[in-house]
Amino acid sequence: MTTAVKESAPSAKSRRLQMNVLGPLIALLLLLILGSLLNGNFLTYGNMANIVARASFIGIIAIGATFVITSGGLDLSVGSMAAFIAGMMIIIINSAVPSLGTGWTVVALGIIAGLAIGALAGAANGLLVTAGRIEPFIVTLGSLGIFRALITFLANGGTLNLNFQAADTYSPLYSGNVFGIPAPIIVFAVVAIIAEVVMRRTTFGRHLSAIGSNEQVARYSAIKVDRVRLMTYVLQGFLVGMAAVLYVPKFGSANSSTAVLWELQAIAAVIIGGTMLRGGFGRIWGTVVGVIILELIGNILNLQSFISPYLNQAFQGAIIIVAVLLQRSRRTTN
Amino acid sequence: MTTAVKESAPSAKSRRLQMNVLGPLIALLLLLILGSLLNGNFLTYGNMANIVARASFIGIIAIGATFVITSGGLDLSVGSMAAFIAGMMIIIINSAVPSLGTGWTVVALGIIAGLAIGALAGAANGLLVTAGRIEPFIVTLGSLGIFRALITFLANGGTLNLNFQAADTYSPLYSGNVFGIPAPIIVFAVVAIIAEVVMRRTTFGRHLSAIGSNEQVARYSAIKVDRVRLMTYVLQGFLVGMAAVLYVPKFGSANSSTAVLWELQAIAAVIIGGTMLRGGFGRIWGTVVGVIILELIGNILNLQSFISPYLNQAFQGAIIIVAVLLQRSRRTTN
Amino acid sequence: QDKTYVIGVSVPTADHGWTGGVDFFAQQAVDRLTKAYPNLSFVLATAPDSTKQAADLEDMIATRNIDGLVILPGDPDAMTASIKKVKDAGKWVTVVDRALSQPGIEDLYVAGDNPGLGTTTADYFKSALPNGGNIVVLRGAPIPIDAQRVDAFMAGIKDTQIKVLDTQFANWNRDDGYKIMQDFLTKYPKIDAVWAQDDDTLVGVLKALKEAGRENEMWAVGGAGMNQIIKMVASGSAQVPVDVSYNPNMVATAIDLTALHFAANAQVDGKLIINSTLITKDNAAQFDYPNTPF
Amino acid sequence: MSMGNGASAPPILAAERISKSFGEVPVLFSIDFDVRAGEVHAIIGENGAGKSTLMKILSGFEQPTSGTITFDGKPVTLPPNGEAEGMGIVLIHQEFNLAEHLTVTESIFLGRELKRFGLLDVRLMRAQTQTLLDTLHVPVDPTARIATLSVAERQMIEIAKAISRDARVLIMDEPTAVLSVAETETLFEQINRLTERGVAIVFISHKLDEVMQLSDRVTILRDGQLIASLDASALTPDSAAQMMVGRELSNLYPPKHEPDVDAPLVLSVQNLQSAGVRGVSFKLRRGEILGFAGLIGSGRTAVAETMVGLIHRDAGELELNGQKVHFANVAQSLAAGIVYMTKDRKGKGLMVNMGLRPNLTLPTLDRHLNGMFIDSASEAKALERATRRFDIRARDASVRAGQLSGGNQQKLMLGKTMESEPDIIIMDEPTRGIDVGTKQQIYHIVAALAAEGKSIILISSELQEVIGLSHRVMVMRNGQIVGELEGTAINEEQIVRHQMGIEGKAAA
Ligand SMILES: Nc1ncnc2c1ncn2[C@@H]1O[C@H](COP(=O)(O)OP(=O)(O)OP(=O)(O)O)[C@@H](O)[C@H]1O
Ligand SMILES: Nc1ncnc2c1ncn2[C@@H]1O[C@H](COP(=O)(O)OP(=O)(O)OP(=O)(O)O)[C@@H](O)[C@H]1O
Ligand SMILES: [Mg+2]
Ligand SMILES: [Mg+2]
Repeated sequence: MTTAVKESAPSAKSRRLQMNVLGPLIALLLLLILGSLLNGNFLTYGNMANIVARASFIGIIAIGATFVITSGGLDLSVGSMAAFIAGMMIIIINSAVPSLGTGWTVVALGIIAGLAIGALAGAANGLLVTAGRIEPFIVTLGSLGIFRALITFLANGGTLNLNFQAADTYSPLYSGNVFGIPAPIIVFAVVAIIAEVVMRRTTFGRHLSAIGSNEQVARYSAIKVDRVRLMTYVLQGFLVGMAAVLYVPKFGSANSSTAVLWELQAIAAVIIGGTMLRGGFGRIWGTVVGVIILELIGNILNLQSFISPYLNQAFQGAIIIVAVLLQRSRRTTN
Repeated sequence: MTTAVKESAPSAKSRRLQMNVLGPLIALLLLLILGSLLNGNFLTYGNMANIVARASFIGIIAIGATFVITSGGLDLSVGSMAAFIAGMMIIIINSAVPSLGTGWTVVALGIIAGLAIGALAGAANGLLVTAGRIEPFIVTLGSLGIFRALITFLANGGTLNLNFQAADTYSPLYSGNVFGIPAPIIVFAVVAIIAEVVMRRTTFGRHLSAIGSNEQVARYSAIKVDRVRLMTYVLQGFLVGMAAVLYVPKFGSANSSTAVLWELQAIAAVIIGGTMLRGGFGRIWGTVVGVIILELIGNILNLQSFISPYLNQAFQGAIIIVAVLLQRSRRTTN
Repeated sequence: QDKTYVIGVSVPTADHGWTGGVDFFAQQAVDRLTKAYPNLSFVLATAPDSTKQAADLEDMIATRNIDGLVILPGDPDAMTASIKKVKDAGKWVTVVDRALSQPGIEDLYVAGDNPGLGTTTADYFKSALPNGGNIVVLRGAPIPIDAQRVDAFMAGIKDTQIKVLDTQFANWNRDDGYKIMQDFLTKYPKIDAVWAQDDDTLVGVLKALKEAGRENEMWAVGGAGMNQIIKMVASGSAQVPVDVSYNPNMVATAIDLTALHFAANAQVDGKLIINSTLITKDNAAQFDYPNTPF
Repeated sequence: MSMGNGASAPPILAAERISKSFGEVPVLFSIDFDVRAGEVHAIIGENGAGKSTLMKILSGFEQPTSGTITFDGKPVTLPPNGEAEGMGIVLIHQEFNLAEHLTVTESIFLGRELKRFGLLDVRLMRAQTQTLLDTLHVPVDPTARIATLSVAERQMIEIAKAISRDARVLIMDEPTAVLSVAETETLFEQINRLTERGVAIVFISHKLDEVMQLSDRVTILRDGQLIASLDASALTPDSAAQMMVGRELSNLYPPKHEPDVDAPLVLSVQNLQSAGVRGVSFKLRRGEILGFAGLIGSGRTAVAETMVGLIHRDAGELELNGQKVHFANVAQSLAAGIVYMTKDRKGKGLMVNMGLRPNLTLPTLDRHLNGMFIDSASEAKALERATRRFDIRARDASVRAGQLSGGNQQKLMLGKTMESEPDIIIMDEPTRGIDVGTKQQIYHIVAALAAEGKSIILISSELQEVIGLSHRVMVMRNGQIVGELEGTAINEEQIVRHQMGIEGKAAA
């Protein structure tokens, strides 16, 4: 019997795996084909670079979201948190310019501040969830409102603009290239690779899915559930900070409309990528694919001319559903 | 042993129950006290009536959401669905005016259409979730985009306005009174009472929590899981339709900015009310309290002038968190 | 002068640059006038959508006993009924910028000129592209004021050689302006001019042009009069030759006039149209409000 | 023992040449089986033999790959998902089938709620539940939520649920695995009542003496093959055991080596108090096996969970090798060398939808780190070791824990517990749902561990096991220790008398 087992199992298993792994990739491929049919410039390096560079903001945030969601949590506050952090960075940099000048020191200060504030904001969310024992949905819905209000308040309803010279020093971090690869793409890639390793090869990653799959079992298995949970939110906050660090040099500004609804895009990307919203299973590379899929949809809609722009959102919605439908067989098995 | 159990269990249970039941009510009470301290007119019948009447839109939708969430589902599309339905109703009524005139028949037609379209839209969501086996989050995030795009398309990027005479016929349904009680409040109350009964006293309600608590168990108990799931989405759609039926006479128009983000408010209300986002336990009266709490917050912020309006969202966020924090002890045990 | 009056001010939440400006100028005016007129007090409320804005009006009547209302309706059609209620309650009503769907409700209408913005811009495009050219249009959000502007613009350039290659919604937002412009640049090898309709969107457009290194191939026009853009115009930028005023401080004007009505019961009723004028290098100075966040 | 009247009657439910494969994995090979009105037909077999699968097929929860099922002599295709209850075929699943958020009443009537004027008749259902619970002597409140019940209490609810259906065929898959003597007795009373009414009972258990006591006929499965189906009278526990495992079974329990009295104390507990524990004190020596007997809800689990920091400790002292210790969480107790193996396999023991490897190494991942990264190779080795040591039978290493047979899940959990090489092991119902063969292995492992100087606390409701292994036995009642037995005093009668409170310190 055991032998029979050994032969058969892989095939069955691999069948399940295939759809699950291929799902997002197929969706990606189909979109690439569609795009190239629609427009000759679609597959150009320039366009691809544009897409991935844009994806980097939500991408980095979505990577954080993958950790949070895998452990069974949720963070709706990432969008307004990003706006808030960007605003704080601008205020800090501007106010430091007189003393520190407009060189790299002041920018570095801003960056460090951004990452730190992000981690702190994340910790606040995390503590309310773990120590406060409140549904993550509620905690982060609440902090969503709080961060959004704070940026509006800081910007006095208007827009915070980065000191122009400081902006010049800073801007390469967004618009610069290394060997022709845009800076944000490089940052995105590095974050993604590290995250993938953390998720698959570290105790932290393993504990995440354990907690997400059955918190009690995790507790009985000597895992410090609350601490791990907290960590995921801190990590999420830190990565939101990193996204803000890339965002500020883009326009050198932040206002109350900055990063609105990024949370939904981030979560959508995570799920399109094959991570389970209920927790217990997550994968970073899937999220990366998911984010790029979302950007591709927007890009393709802009490159074609037959669909009324009124209907853009409808096509985005439809394609998101289809992209996940491609993984259906997997969901069925679980 | 009997004694040991008998001693410990009930007391522990009841303590848990108390917080769980009192939580939202305490929050409500505190807000009422705060309001009456801030402004003498707060506790007037007029102001209270305003608040509850307003709450009726989101309230009726949130009642639907309570069913969906209790069964372990989620519907993010309710806001744009409401906008879409409102738009369709206006189109249908306006186009029927020439043939049917501007009397009650045409309004009735519009109302029936609204409810029917709602049920159908809900069914579409439900089928994708059950037959399509796609995460509700993704399905309804997708249909959110689709409905939003459709209303934009129908309104041609502008606004759909209800025929004025028809509007006059229709408007009493929102602004009318019965024994001095505003019509929307009556509708809201009736829906709430029926829903409460359905939730507690019918097999449907039972099966909902069973499914939300443990789908496998429900299935093994010969419950038609998919059919019940589908029903919850149809019901949600129907109630969204009912909200639209109240919305149209109040605003007499619909466009792409109608009912934006209502989904978040509805879900927040449900959770503030003590329903568990992961499913398995839901209660309608809690949701009703939750909705009123949300409206109270807005009202109270309007009663004072020391808080910068920029910070409104922050206070809403904070109060939402606190309201749920009051039920903490319950969560702890689960 | 002993009687005191309460004036309610209801404006949309700062959900993009322009509304942000509105909130700022409204706040400023309120602070200034509260000091100036001891017998006037103000109630300021911002609303993200018409349900909340309608609620704000109800609250002002029911709990704040306002005598007058200054409102910039986020969605005029949806707000008409609620504003009519205020009027029917015997309150003074000043409507700002956007026309209600029923005429004659308000006492004073400080009107923004949305079609005017389109027309003025169109006139400039005609003069700047006498023998036509390819342009792309970045719209705002799909709501009526955007439609009014775009329709007027299209009408303005109707029988010219100017060809609109493409149109997309940028939601008066920098990120979207940036993305869409990037894609337009991918899509069209030859673009002569860009109409971004809004200065926030324009900022995104310029960034995209700069990164693509095509900033010298085309010029772009925004709208509203954000001081960052005004400065560029004033400095005679070839890339942003002009701007079209649609200044959020019209709300301040409206509050001022309403205050005058109550404080000095001056004759202020009627309609005051704030024209959307072309801002050029020469007249830029008078549109520059340096120390505002807008 | 029920009336032999069943023997004559025609079969109600029968399986003919039933085979079943999961994917391409065959687990049942052309099985013939039938059960007659009024008889108790027991099925025994090793873990993974296919008992539960066969039962799921006989109640429609699984469809056979080939073969026919006849009901009242007519071939039928049983409806899925428990709809077969409509035909009077009721199954008590081996793994609980209760929803945590529902109350006892709601669970018992789930899917067949009583209605009045189209609305639920809540009062009636609660009343009926109360009577049901009373007949089964289950002291739980009908309105209590399942989540608040102990494992045994849940099992009793499952039984209550099953007998409340008017079944013609009642299939019980290891109902007694988590029950102690008292509940088992109650259950047997009910079974006899039912058989007298002509209900056909299929009964699965690894407790062979029960099987002998209760059943008219016994069917033996091994590796999915039908070995024999014969009258209980023709079997003795030993012969049955042999036919199950297919080999001579030497004595079940290893010889007890005398505990040496002056072995150092490794653990001493004084006046421990917490939810469900009311002032418990005891000592544990190096190399000692200390049994904990007691009725359900007597507080044994609570004691264990309090010791390792899973339940908040209200008062009391813990001394480990003379040092005062306090564990705020399991990580600390594990580091100190004390581990607790839960009896709630599904709820607290294993991640059922994850592989065997992550389950095995979850508490001890840091032992498989290569630098900062998990070394899957060393994990694989660990799994191999555990598989060999505890004889875990999985079709291959890639199956999810939930797909293992009940007993094999238990073995996996045992392996997980031993991974951290603890000095003090608290085992809660360690052989729950394990076949005799494996039991024997586990008993020898436990004895061996003790011999090599580990100390073991053995919580078990299976008296034989406590008696057969323990050097000393603590009997608990009402969250208190009411008796300590040693040497010859360790016998069934003594333990039962204490459990019942007939003897020893009177419990409050
Ligand atoms: N859903 C499933 N998918 C794949 N294999 C399964 C599944 N359920 C059971 N099996 C396999 O079928 C075989 C028989 O399992 P079954 O649960 O019937 O054994 P059992 O006799 O009940 O054992 P135990 O006494 O431990 O309960 C085992 O090898 C098990 O791994
Ligand atoms: N964490 C806890 N909080 C509150 N009460 C508890 C807790 N754990 C156990 N109890 C209660 O303490 C009593 C003892 O339960 P426990 O599970 O320890 O009994 P047991 O001896 O292990 O018997 P069983 O075989 O049912 O586990 C029961 O009434 C149980 O409900
Ligand atoms: Mg079994
Ligand atoms: Mg227990």
